[in-house]
Amino acid sequence: KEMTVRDALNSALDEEMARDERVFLMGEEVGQYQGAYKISRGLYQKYGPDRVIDTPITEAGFAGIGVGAAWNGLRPVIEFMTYNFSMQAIDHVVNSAAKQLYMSAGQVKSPMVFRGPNGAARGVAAQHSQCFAAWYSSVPGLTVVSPYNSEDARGLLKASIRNDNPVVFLENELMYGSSFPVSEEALDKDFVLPLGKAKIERTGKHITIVAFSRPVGMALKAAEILAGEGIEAEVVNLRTVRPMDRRAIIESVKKTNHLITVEEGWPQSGVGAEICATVFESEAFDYLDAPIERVCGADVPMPYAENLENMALPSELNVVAAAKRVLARKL
Amino acid sequence: KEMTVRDALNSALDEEMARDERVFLMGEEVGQYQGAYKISRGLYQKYGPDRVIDTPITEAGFAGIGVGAAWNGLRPVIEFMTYNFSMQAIDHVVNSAAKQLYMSAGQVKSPMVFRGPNGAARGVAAQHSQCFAAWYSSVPGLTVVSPYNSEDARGLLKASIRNDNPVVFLENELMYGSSFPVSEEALDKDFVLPLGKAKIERTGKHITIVAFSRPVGMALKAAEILAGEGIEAEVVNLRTVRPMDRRAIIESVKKTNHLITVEEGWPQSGVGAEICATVFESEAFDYLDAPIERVCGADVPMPYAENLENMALPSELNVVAAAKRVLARKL
Amino acid sequence: YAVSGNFTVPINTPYETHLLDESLLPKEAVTNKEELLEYFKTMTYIRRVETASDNLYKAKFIRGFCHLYIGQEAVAVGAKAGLKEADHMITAYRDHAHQIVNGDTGERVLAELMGRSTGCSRGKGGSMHMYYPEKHFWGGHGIVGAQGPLGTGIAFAAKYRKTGGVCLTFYGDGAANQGQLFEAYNMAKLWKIPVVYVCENNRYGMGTSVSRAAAHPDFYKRGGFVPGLKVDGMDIFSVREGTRAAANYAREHGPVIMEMNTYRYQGHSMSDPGTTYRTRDEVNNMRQTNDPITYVKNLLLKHELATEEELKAIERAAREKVDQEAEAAKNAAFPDPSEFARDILLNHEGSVRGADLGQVYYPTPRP
Amino acid sequence: YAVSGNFTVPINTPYETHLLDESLLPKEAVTNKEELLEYFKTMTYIRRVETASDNLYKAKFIRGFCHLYIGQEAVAVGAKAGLKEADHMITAYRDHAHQIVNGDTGERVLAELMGRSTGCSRGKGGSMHMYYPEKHFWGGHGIVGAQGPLGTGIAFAAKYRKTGGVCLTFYGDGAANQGQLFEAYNMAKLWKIPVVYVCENNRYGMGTSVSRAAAHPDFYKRGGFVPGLKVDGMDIFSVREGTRAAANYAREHGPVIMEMNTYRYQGHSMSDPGTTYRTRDEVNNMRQTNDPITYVKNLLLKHELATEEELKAIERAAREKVDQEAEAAKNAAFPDPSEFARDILLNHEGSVRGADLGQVYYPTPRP
Ligand SMILES: Cc1ncc(C[n+]2csc(CCOP(=O)(O)OP(=O)(O)O)c2C)c(N)n1
Ligand SMILES: Cc1ncc(C[n+]2csc(CCOP(=O)(O)OP(=O)(O)O)c2C)c(N)n1
Ligand SMILES: [Mg+2]
Ligand SMILES: [Mg+2]
Repeated sequence: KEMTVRDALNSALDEEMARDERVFLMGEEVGQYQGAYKISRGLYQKYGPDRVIDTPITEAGFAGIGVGAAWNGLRPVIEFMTYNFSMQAIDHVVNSAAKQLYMSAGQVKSPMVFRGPNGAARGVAAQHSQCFAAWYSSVPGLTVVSPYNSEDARGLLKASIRNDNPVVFLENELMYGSSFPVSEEALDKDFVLPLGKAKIERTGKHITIVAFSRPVGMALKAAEILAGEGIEAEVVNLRTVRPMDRRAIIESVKKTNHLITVEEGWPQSGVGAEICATVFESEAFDYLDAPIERVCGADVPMPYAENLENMALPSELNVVAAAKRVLARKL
Repeated sequence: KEMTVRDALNSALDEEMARDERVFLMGEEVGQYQGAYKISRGLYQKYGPDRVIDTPITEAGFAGIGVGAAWNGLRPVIEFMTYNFSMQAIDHVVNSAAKQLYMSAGQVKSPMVFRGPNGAARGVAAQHSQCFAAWYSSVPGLTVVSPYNSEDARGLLKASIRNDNPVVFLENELMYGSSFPVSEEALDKDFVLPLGKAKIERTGKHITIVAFSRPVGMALKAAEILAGEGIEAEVVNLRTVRPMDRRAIIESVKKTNHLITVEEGWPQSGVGAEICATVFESEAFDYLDAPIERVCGADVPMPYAENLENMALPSELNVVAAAKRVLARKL
Repeated sequence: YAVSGNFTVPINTPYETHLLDESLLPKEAVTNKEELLEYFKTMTYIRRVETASDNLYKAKFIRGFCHLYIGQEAVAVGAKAGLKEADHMITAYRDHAHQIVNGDTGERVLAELMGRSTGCSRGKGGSMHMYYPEKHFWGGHGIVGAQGPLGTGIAFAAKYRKTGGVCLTFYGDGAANQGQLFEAYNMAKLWKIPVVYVCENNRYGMGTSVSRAAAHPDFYKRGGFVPGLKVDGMDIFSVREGTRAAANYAREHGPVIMEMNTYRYQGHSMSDPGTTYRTRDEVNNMRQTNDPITYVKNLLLKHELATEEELKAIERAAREKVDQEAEAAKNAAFPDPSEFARDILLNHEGSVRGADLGQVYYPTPRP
Repeated sequence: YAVSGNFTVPINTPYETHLLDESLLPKEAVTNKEELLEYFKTMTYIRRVETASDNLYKAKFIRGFCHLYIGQEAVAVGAKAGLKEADHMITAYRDHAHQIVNGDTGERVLAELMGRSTGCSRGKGGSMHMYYPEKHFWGGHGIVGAQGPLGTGIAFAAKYRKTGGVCLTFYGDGAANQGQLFEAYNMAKLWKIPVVYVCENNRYGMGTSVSRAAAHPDFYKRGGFVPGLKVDGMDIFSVREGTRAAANYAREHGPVIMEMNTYRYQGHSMSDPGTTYRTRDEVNNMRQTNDPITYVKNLLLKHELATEEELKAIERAAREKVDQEAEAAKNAAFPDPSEFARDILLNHEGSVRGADLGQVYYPTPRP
């Protein structure tokens, strides 16, 4: 069976709302409009205005309301229409949600999910194209999840809603309409994927490509191209950026001895940088036959024009180029 | 002559305000109270309420006002009482200031400085102890500066105010009262240090320690301890986190073949991670005789109690331990 | 009916005020044939440019977000007419008309929408990020509400530099609930900053009607202690005179909030059909009974200053002009790749990293 | 003068209201000897705990930020007295008194200030982060204004869960200008959330007087469309009855803003002498003529419910108790190192990285 990422997210929300009365959805246009990107299609009709709540355009306010509601016994799902707007509310995500359990020595719990599309869409320019994976994943107290395909989306969103900690759930607008096969198991209403565990999307022995979200697709396409040249790439889908499944990365590198990372965010202190540091700081380093390269969004604010935008975003071609360069190097 | 970091910042502000009428200072308690940490001592008295402006506690509002004022011909210095509160205003720093030149194709300029103490002070717990160096330095369009001593503070702040781009200037509360010798030259009213250039604080041939802000002091102390054991460490003070002086790091590694990084921020996707990636992606990698280690703030929200807080913050002892571990490894 | 030289037209909807002396506001406005024709031309032109955007979007020449101004023309045109040269404007992403009333051409707007090098932001900003700083128009901002403090800052600088300028700071009814606006109101009032906040109340923020988003729908009173003024945004003279009065008040005394009642005919952006949260009747009714261009047209006809024929000719001319401009814009080049690494920083030294290590860019000054 | 059983005391300063039916507010309050003595005891105790904090800070047992509540006691104590068991409270960093009125001991407060394992946050939160969730007190927050939406969310959950509870959301006069508060007001009003916003107007936000920070100093009106109520925060009965009325109103109709006029005697925090932005006379005058504890004391004396002697004894008892508590707190252990990696996440698997690679921590459940 095939399912779009949109339907995967939608069905996950639906099932978790059906399962647990404490779960509610709040955000801009999530209700009557059924979501700016239609992720909440049908939910307002099904669960009514008390559980699917349209907010004014006041991210700081409703994110804070969500956190307070989580403390007092609910399990909010807070939608940012896009994560770009989460900068208005980032203080609540970090200072009110992430740090509260610690400051209260375990007394105040924030079981909630912040979710919405993250990173570049297309043709929306600099203010609407930022990736927040690195920022949020630097914060202890947060769990940062970023699905690639429909199975990921379902299993990880359901797990996130059931998780007792604040989860930052980073979707990708460009993936919403993509269809993927889903297993029978994944359609079960209790299907959850473990947070903090990566998935080997493709096995290979020559080079490891670590990615999350839409770039996993680029990595798979690149692996296909590389396969044509006799290079077997292993593709690791992180699924969760924090806690990062370092073990999966390390084991893969021990096998392939080569590594590249792929992400759409900016390079400096990005997720790829963390993976580089992880290798230095683990036994994986001893298995490395060539230095790591990062494939990232270019180090520019996102330009609007299509030709420039294409220069700013990585594609499978960048992944292939990086992989070949890495493999060509011998220590 | 000796000068505290506080006086260095204060005199830099004073001189730049005297030099250029367009420079003004705005923030909470900067005026009549002369600064929560007294960085603006005497300036209200000297320049009056039109140029030293006390704001209500509305960071988003006054940061945005600062950006608008910069566009329309002024050169604002916006003080965040601490950078923790900059999360309220981070959208203006990133979306309004950093990206505007690009989106407008060079038409809208934001010559301004955001400044204030960044990172952990002491005994102020999780919400008041965050380091923002990695977040801001990931953003193209920003210049991120972080001085260590008084000469840094003077020369870099003056350069930042004269710079035509938006600068995020990260001070450290614990350093304000520290005294350092300053050269004659540094006292000149036109003394500026180049942004984007690191400084070798101490030369050495066995291992490179890269740090910025207060951790430079830890690195220097560690180097002292290591010297007692015959290990000569080279200490690189980044001074500017973005653009990062990669050349300085690379050249030092080529000489010492060993590297550790020190920062007070959280590890994941921190400044140290970027340095690790930089080494992988440059010729420095070929000169490395052992893997890099990062010394960072621990991966926890800052605890309040002193004993736990001490566990959370790096000290020269962590630097020494890391340096020795790195040097003990042979590839 | 025929008039010549200057004559007066009534302000049809009485202004509603909040903490503002009503005597500052006229009950009628002085105009003349040339001016009316000018307004008619400009509004018709703007609507034509927006219609062209609509078509070009559907033909896939424009992508991403694109927010049209059709229905709201009297606000931008009337507001501009009420300002002095020293004055400034800033708005949100629905900015094409503001760019044009500040002196730019449809060609440069359309070229920007198509991401061309001849666009007003050289194709780097797109629909939401148009600017004309020499003419004091400061964009074009994508983050709802952010322009509130930004416009306040522009006005702050005008005051600091004693230029005599005010800044008209436009935002929507949806944006009006954003906290940073209230922060800006407070500082503007404390420091008597010459800023005029203009809430373009087109009744919806995306799919959310005012009553579902705002606990109190009188946006001109929402500043509490900030004087306010409610204006019929479909009547260009109401807008012009209201703006003039508000701007002059702000020059002396500090902030004012204007609420302009208006309406957008199209969806929120191109992806919104604009029909799920309101009835077709509501839209049609507005078009038929309250259109801002028809209003000016009727004035011209009523006072026998132009014939139906002549006005049709103006419409035709606008259409032809915009067709040509669209064509020219379409034929313009995409930005040169050198634009990619340009404008990240002023005086940019060093290189810029691309998507992989093999891609390195060196910023060069604009030729 | 001597009274017995219940009797009434006047509300000395008439409430000022905004969009709120005055008849909801009593002109007098019913009390009795036991209650008055209880209030006197609690307020005296709170002040004593704060004085002990002051001393311990100066003796370097406490570090970092520490904000004292001396002068404002009637607000926390009176507000608590006006609430029902289902109700909630949340406040900012000046939270010691709120912790105590919700049932915690001075010992646990002082231990927290000294970073001890017996502190109410086990030494992990410090002065600004105290909580008592079982008693519905939600902290203890360091970011000015953040508790506005948070308290609204707590009340939202109370409504969603139909508990009948309201949430009293305290913030300062300085915080009252923060945008997120206005966002919260709007949503609370739209959705009839049972939240009572309580602006503790102690006249200064750090060194900035109300008139320099707020364009309009009537904080009870600042919600615009939200009903408001101004209360003499130095009169515990004014606070109690006002809170009761506001909470009951909120239970039915949604948000209310209470402004409580009060005063802090000490500096903003321990690093502020509190004397540069106000005169010593101002402080002394407030202490002498308007002290909230003296007010209750005088009621007790006037009605011959207690003698000076007896009240002195209560003061002495409070001092002794707090001295003991401070001593006990001082002797308590610092947090066990196992606390370091605990409470980052619930059900935390894996390890936690320390300051260098040699330091690795494994979170364990609390024994
Ligand atoms: C901070 C933020 N939140 C959400 C959005 C998404 N968004 C863009 S426009 C819009 C509606 C704004 O409505 P209104 O202010 O009434 O302006 P109008 O579109 O009617 O001109 C929303 C929710 C955004 N751009 N920025
Ligand atoms: C967002 C934010 N900005 C600034 C600060 C620093 N700060 C802490 S308390 C304070 C003053 C608050 O005054 P008020 O709200 O009147 O409360 P009071 O201290 O009088 O109880 C300031 C500016 C902060 N903690 N958070
Ligand atoms: Mg609108
Ligand atoms: Mg106060």
